[in-house]
Amino acid sequence: GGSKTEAPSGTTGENGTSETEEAKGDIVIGCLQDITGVTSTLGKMVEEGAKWAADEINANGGVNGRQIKVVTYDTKADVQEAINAFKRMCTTDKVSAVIGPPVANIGIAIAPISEQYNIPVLHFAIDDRATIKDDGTPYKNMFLFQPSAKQQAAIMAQFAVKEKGLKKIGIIYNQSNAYSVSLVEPFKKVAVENGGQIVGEVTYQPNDKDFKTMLNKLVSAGAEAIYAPNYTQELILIVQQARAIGFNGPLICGLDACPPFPKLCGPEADGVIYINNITETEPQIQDIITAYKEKTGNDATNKFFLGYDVMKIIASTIEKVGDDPAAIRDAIENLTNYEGLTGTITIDPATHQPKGLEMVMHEIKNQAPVMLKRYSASE
Amino acid sequence: MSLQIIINGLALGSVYAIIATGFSLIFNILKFSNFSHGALMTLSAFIGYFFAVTVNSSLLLVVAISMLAGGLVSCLGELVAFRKITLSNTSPIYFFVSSITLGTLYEGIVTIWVGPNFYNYPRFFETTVVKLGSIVISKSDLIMFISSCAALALLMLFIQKTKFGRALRSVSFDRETAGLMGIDVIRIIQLAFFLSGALAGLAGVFLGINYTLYPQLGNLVVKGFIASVIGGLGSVFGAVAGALLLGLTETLLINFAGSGYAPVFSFLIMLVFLLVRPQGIAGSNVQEKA
Amino acid sequence: MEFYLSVMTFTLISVIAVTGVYVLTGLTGMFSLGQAAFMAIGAYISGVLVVKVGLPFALAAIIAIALSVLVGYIVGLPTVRLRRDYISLVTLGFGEAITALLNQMQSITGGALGFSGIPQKTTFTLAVASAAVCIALVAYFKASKYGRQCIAAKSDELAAKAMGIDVARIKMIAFLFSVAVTAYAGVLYAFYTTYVDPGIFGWKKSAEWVIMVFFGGVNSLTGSIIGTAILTALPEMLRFAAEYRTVFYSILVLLIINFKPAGLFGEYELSLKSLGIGREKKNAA
Amino acid sequence: MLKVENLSASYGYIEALKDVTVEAQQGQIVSIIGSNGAGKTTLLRCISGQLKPVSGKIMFLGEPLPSVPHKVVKKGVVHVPEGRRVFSGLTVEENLLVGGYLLSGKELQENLRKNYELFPILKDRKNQFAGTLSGGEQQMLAIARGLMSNPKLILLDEPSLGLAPLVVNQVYNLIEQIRESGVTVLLVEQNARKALNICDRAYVIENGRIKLTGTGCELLNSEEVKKAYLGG
Amino acid sequence: MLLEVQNISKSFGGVKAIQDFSLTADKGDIVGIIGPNGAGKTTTFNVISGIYRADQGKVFLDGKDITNMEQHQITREGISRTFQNIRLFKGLNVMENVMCAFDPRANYSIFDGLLPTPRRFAEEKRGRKICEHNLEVVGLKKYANEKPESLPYGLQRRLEIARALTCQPKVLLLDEPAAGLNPTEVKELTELIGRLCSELGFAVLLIEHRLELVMGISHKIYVLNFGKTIAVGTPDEVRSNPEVIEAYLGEEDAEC
Ligand SMILES: Nc1ncnc2c1ncn2[C@@H]1O[C@H](COP(=O)(O)OP(=O)(O)OP(=O)(O)O)[C@@H](O)[C@H]1O
Ligand SMILES: Nc1ncnc2c1ncn2[C@@H]1O[C@H](COP(=O)(O)OP(=O)(O)OP(=O)(O)O)[C@@H](O)[C@H]1O
Ligand SMILES: CC(C)C[C@H](N)C(=O)O
Ligand SMILES: [Mg+2]
Ligand SMILES: [Mg+2]
Repeated sequence: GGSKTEAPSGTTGENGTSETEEAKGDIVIGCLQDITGVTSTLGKMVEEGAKWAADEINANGGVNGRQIKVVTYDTKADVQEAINAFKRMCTTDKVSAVIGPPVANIGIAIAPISEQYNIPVLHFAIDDRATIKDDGTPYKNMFLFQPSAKQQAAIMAQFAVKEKGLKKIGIIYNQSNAYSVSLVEPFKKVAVENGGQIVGEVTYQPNDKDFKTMLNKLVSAGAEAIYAPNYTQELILIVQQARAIGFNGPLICGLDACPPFPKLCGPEADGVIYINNITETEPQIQDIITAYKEKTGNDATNKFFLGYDVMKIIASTIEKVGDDPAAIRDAIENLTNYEGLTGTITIDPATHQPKGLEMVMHEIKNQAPVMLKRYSASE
Repeated sequence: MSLQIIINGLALGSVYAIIATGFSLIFNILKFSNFSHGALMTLSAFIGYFFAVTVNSSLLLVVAISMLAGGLVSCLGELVAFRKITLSNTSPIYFFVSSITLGTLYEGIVTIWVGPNFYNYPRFFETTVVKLGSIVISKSDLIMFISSCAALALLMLFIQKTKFGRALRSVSFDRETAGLMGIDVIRIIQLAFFLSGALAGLAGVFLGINYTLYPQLGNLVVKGFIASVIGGLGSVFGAVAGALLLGLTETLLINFAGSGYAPVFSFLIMLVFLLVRPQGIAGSNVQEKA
Repeated sequence: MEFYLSVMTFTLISVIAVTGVYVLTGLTGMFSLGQAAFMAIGAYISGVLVVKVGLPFALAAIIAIALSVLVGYIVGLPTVRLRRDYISLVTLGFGEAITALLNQMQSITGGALGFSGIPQKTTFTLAVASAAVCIALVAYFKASKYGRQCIAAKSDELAAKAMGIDVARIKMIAFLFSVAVTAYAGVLYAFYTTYVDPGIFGWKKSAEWVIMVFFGGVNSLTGSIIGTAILTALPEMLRFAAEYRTVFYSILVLLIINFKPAGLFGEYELSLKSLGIGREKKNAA
Repeated sequence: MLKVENLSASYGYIEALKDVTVEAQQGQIVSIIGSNGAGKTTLLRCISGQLKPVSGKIMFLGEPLPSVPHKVVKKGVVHVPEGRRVFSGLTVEENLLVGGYLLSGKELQENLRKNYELFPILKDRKNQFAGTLSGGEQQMLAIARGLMSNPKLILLDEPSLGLAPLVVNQVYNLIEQIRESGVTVLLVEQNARKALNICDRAYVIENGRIKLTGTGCELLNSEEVKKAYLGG
Repeated sequence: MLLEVQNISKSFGGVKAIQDFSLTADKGDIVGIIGPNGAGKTTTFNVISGIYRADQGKVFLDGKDITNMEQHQITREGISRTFQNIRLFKGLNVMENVMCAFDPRANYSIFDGLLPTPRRFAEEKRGRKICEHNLEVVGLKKYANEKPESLPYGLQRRLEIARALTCQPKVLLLDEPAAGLNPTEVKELTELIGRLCSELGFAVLLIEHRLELVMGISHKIYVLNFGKTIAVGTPDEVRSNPEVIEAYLGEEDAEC
């Protein structure tokens, strides 16, 4: 069905002609995602969400009468590919805005390069360095659209220690995965501040498939709960193997334990606590999930809604300020109280990160998520 | 506790072993490291998976289907990627390059076919672990260990004792002359590819059961490669021994040194091993004759 | 323009790395699956020296190359005496070890989060000049006694020894030369992307380079270079094909390897005559 | 029994055989002599199906021979290649068993016994890797391996190469024995004197063409042959 | 004495390939080594040239102990060889094959190897001259730019000799140089070896089954059987030795 990437045909033509045509023609939005690499689950979903939103907009007559066209380039989760693709979007395809990836490495690599173009990049790479420079000021074109790693980790830590009363926590994470790593330090800090104790910390490498030995180490160190901020494919193994060695306590996980994880993991998933941008049971979201499932046969995951919201934000911004990238950038920097599916979004001009965006803690019971508590990320 | 670690090590080793057998079989015959083996495992695991979820069949049937699929795809791969090279008798390095590319192709096909999602095999066993006192053994590990031993034993018997096995080995030394003995060389090579593909199918199903199924699952082939070199390239028995050793070492390293430095230690151990015993565990030390 | 320059710069950097691989694989018949790790070493050392120590770029580059060669020497020492198949294994293990180290040494390298903030020093011009120099060095090397001895050792080690060739030493020289060139490619890479992370230097990258060498022709430097240019630029041209891109790519490579096993260029050398070293006699006379 | 008619063959641009006609009757030894690069090996490779001729016909027992090596063996034609080509990593016995690939069970064991009788040294070395045999031992193994499949016609390419004089004599005795057992022999040799001595018919090949033909004795006494191939 | 081999032994598993073998050769000597197949002839060459380590015994060249040296060092000391199974370098042309034997002596550094320096060109020129000369000696000059594998067998053997000559040997080991040559070619080869030996003044050790060659030019012949030396002497002495006849030569058969 609609899963094929749109070809940028016609946009690669001579610059002069395409420019004048574009003024009246389609609005081109770049979408820089991993479509075939190791993180394609994430990238593909963002793209689908963005397209879904674009289709809705186009069906309703477009933006100021013009249609939105999404140009997706595959990064293969590779920095070099991503840089080339990004430059191509910005120079050859003349996009009005770029929807960036939810992958830290790519975000960090793109950030300094984005400085030379006046095109906003709306992304989800939660490592601070994808939005903020070493001197503490933000990259002028980079904008994060979900709570940062620090904020998410803080929420999880608070919830675990204060809400659930879990004091002794063991940590297992993929040392070669930037996302995984970025969620570890802030968690430790907040957990300890709130009276928790980190009883053990183990790491693993890309091709590791056997976590029993590592988990055993945590269990024998007395862990009541295990913090595992890892990608879904590894998370399944970790949870299953933790249960296999007889650990029955809660596992605290990041965004990756959201559906379809409970289904993939099976009964062992019960007792997993995780953070999410959305709650699937909300009616608005439920509608889209059903519609999307009907059309493609697939489940829309939380990344879908990130992509969806961002596309809508871009569209409404263009409606107000036109399709000049610089103008869009300025408007995005001052975005306030946009009511999206993932929460109420306000961008902090000082950090280019969202202020007070909500996250929701869930627990998996009987292989289904149960919403526990909403947190505002400003804490 | 330490016995548990050894059991875990052997369990991990048997995963590697099942990968290494098929891998080293091809090395045995055509003298190259077949890096498409990993992607082939993934591909046949997916075929098995879709069979399992649509037909709702027993494990045995799924394994059979996967093995058959793996074997057939492997033969097809031989035809498109290796046949020409075999016939033109060029150096094994070409096979190697071709195999990496073929692996990429398989992976690409899987990505297009199944999309970027994860899949999980349906549960075939009610209980997933066997408990012996304080020791826990996962059932699928146990089955995997047994089936890689069985596959190895059958394969060794086949290679060492049957006429096809002898033909296989003679083809590995000199294809042209093997033809002069009345051996249909292409058939024999296909046979080898079929067998190794079937082993890939077997490995794929178990990897799928034990782990999640996703397009890049085949990257694990690197472990099979390391195992078969430690075992002495081309010796199927050595490959299994090497795989168990590798699993054990990794587990011990993780336990005592931490996973972070495990690859560094593995590398150092490998260096020492190669210096002390460059022919591998099972390799015989035949001196080159001038 | 910007975009094309960027693609070409990356292509040139690959060309440099591949000339190193050519020396190792094309000339000497050794196979490294850890070559990209030397690129990583070059990239990280130079990056750290500039960003954290404040050395000037050129000095950092030289130190990075020198240290890579030293590491290469340590890895090569036990390896060059072994049977050839094992080199790919040792280098593979080495690559994994380096990646693990880079991930582990978070305080210096930034771990998996990557090392950012490297100033952009690599320009298109620098890349062109560097590639030209590296190609010339490799071409001269190939035409020298070293190149011949490499080919002899690749073709028949035992006979090469019987001609008085110190095969272990020749293999070491070729290995170190290729390490130096690859490390330099790493330096250029880091100072172009301004950000490096350990994930991009895995064995697949090394394997890709070997494929490029074979695609163009394992016996031809010209072929290796043009092969690299084609295979680096091709995915860019195939962008429209989205998911099908890798499939096209692999099929093309398979076709070439199967139907033109000597690669696009066979043994043809374009550069030799124009550089004037194919005809040493004339030059010297 | 074997009839090669107007055969031409080439390697790329190099024409190795031009219009060659050779014939062998049941139970004969037919020798082919000629200097290096004359095309002798090429002729045998065409017969055994390793090389597709450009033109010409190869008839065996009244039928054309297929040009696929393993099918040729099935028809009863075995080629013992130049330069031994033993399977270096198989043991001596395994080499012999591979030689009898098309046979099975009893017949195979019987042939194995017969060959060990002919070449006792191979029996002593039966569990040694063939690659470590001395040059001469390898040559014997190669011939024995060829005999394992009960051929009707055996093509021997320089069987005396690198053999001790005593063994050369033994090999020639053996070739005569092979003929006695009803097998036809096509013999390619540099050792022209020996070859001409035992053969029923001989061909001299030069630059890919048949230059002379006749019985062994005729050629032995021909001035031309003496000068070019017998060393004066 | 130029070359002295003292009581070397070598066995492989149970096979005693050579036992207690001794040999001496002086400048200008042509020493034949004959014996049945598997007698251990090639093994002696492999030991002398350093491919195998001797289990026992010593090898001296010009009074220097070379027994435990590396293969390439032994070659540089002055022993070079040809192979029973031709081993030329594929991927290099005829000229380059010969140049490889000069290269270890070529006097320029890696620095010159990477750049077009005058020293490099001078050395390359010197080497090329030596090699051209050696190719001419064996009659291969006009094939200088051919690929070795496209040469006929007999010429490949000559190329091996040219390559070995370029190592500037004091002792030249030839392992069955006449195998695969027809009688006329053997005659030419005999002449060539004789001429080289007297002109260049090195010692030649010659393994050969073609009696017309060994018997024709050897000054002294060693006969091996099952690794043991069963006779040493001039060609005529050896030819009439009954043990040699029984183990090796056999009876000459009648012609028709
Ligand atoms: N694979 C090949 N590629 C190209 N040319 C070849 C090939 N094999 C043989 N030739 C050429 O074909 C011609 C005939 O070769 P052939 O091997 O038949 O000679 P021969 O009579 O058997 O010689 P010898 O006594 O040396 O074995 C020679 O000129 C040789 O160089
Ligand atoms: N690497 C090895 N491993 C085991 N056995 C070996 C090895 N090299 C040689 N041999 C054995 O040593 C014996 C002597 O071999 P060698 O090659 O020296 O014989 P040769 O005298 O050269 O015979 P030919 O004239 O047939 O070449 C043979 O029986 C051979 O099988
Ligand atoms: C879950 C994601 C929003 C984070 C992403 N996986 C990263 O690598 O940064
Ligand atoms: Mg021949
Ligand atoms: Mg010998």
